[in-house]
Amino acid sequence: MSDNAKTIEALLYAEAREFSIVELAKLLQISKEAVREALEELKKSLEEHGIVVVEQGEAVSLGSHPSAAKIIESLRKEMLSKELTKAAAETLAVILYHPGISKPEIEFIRGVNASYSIRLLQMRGLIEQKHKEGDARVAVYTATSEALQHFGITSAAELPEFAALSEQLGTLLAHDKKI
Amino acid sequence: MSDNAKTIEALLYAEAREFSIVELAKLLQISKEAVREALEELKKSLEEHGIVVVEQGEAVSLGSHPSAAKIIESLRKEMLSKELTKAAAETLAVILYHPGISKPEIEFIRGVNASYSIRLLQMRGLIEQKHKEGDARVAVYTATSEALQHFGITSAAELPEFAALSEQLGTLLAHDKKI
Amino acid sequence: MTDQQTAFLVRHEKFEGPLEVLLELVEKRKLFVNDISLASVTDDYLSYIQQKKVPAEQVAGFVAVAATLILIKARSLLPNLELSPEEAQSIEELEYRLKLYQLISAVAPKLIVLYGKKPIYLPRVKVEMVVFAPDPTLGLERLPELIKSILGRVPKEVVEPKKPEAVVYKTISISEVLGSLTDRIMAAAQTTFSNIAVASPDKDEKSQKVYTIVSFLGMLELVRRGFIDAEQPELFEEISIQKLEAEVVVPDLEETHE
Repeated sequence: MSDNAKTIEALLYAEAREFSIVELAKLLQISKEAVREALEELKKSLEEHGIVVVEQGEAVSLGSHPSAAKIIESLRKEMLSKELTKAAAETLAVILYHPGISKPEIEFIRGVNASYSIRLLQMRGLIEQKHKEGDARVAVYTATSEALQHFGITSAAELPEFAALSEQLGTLLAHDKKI
Repeated sequence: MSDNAKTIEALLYAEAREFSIVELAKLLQISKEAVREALEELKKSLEEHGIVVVEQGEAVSLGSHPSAAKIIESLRKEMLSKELTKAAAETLAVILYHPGISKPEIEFIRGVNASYSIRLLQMRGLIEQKHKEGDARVAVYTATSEALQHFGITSAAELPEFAALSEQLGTLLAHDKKI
Repeated sequence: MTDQQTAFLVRHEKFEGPLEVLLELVEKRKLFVNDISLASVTDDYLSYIQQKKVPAEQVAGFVAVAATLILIKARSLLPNLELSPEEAQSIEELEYRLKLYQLISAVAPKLIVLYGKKPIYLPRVKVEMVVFAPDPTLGLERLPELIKSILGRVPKEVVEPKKPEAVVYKTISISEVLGSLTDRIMAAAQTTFSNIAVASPDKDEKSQKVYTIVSFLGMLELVRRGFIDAEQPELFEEISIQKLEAEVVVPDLEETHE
């Protein structure tokens, strides 16, 4: 493994939190491109391991392999919440399959006020609010790495029917803007 | 990597503590001999990595590779010297105005996950974790006496507008419990 | 988060939303989402609104969807009905909103099943080596502002929940509108549409639009049942209405599909 990949792995392990690509680039004094390359290398070399690289948007973290979930759960007193209501699941789905969506857009799709679902998902650490690129006044939502972890996946692309569904959502929402 | 080695790696990673060979054997329901074999395998496959297997007598844990020690140390120093993020400052304020508050309560009030802020404030010695009176399983947080001293006060009651603001926070939480 | 907190937040969303109800009606009939299927479930939808008490905060959403459905139904009853660009747009919009919602509501159950089954665990939080390191820029005087900004962000409903018994339910009574429409037709053997269209009790333009559309649908329903004859000499001109029979039965939407 390259020194960069090794250092990133050690850093992610020791700090036990997620890092952004930009943060890693600054710390290692390398380009973002070099960070991405190192991450690809790390992912490959961890393929057969009990540790996985979780990538969500620009955030990277390490987690335990889903196959060990049962045995880890047996040791933890603090249980992960295992229930998603229909309303929460639908709101989370919209945000997972169309990252960077705003509250009015979520409400447009679901036809109901989304304040409560959004707050609930935020409190559970499953989504976070960000400023829209190009227009900081608009709040938009993206899913967190924690959300992916709950589903036992290492990137959004592993969600059910991700490619087809995110494309369909994108097309239909773009249509909305034309009107 | 074998399933046993994978599970042990995941377990050591997620729990972030030492395990004895006996404990691992019990958890995986395999012989001590099989645990030792799996550990040898794990060590080998981590040879080129940023994470290492640390063995002390009968105790095993994971650690970060010494080559990354410098960057981790500088990161921690920087973390300690930087201004608090808005999230961390708000979390500290909530704990100051409502001593003995739990993590879910902080998350309910702020509407976002508080894990990272709490950890940061703990590492900076501004808050400490205690057990809730009457229910030792619940972890609650209070500001440290050093933090109060830093603000030039001897008790939370001396905080500006303490009575009014702590009452408003209390109402918010009490209302939550009524439902 | 405690169970109570979750329960509280979720309770507000328990009531089915307007699109949810509409999609259920379309899917119950195993139809694709298009204007034909929407026209065919219009009566069911209106009847749903009549039977279920729609929470006050959702009335606007249900009325907007109902108004569009009525428009779709009216167009299907009167093929040469000219729609304004806004009306055509609202029909198109409802169709693709429903298609969007259909995609999401199909994937959501899969996420519910996947959630928490085999999670990836983050390592336990380690708090090793505590070093006292306050933030010199965070002074005592800033603390009240921080608390106030947090309190200001809490959604109002979370601070002042409506007690269940105090919730004011407002229902849109389509049959009331139709009943009043029929009464007026009875009173004037010959009249015009603008004379009989029911005035909205709320004086705003939006709600009057809904009432006019509902009145119009009611009139179409009466034409379809052979109680009246309507005539519009030119596009956008006044529609004249002629009573055909002495007895007019108030059309009851609930009756038409049950």
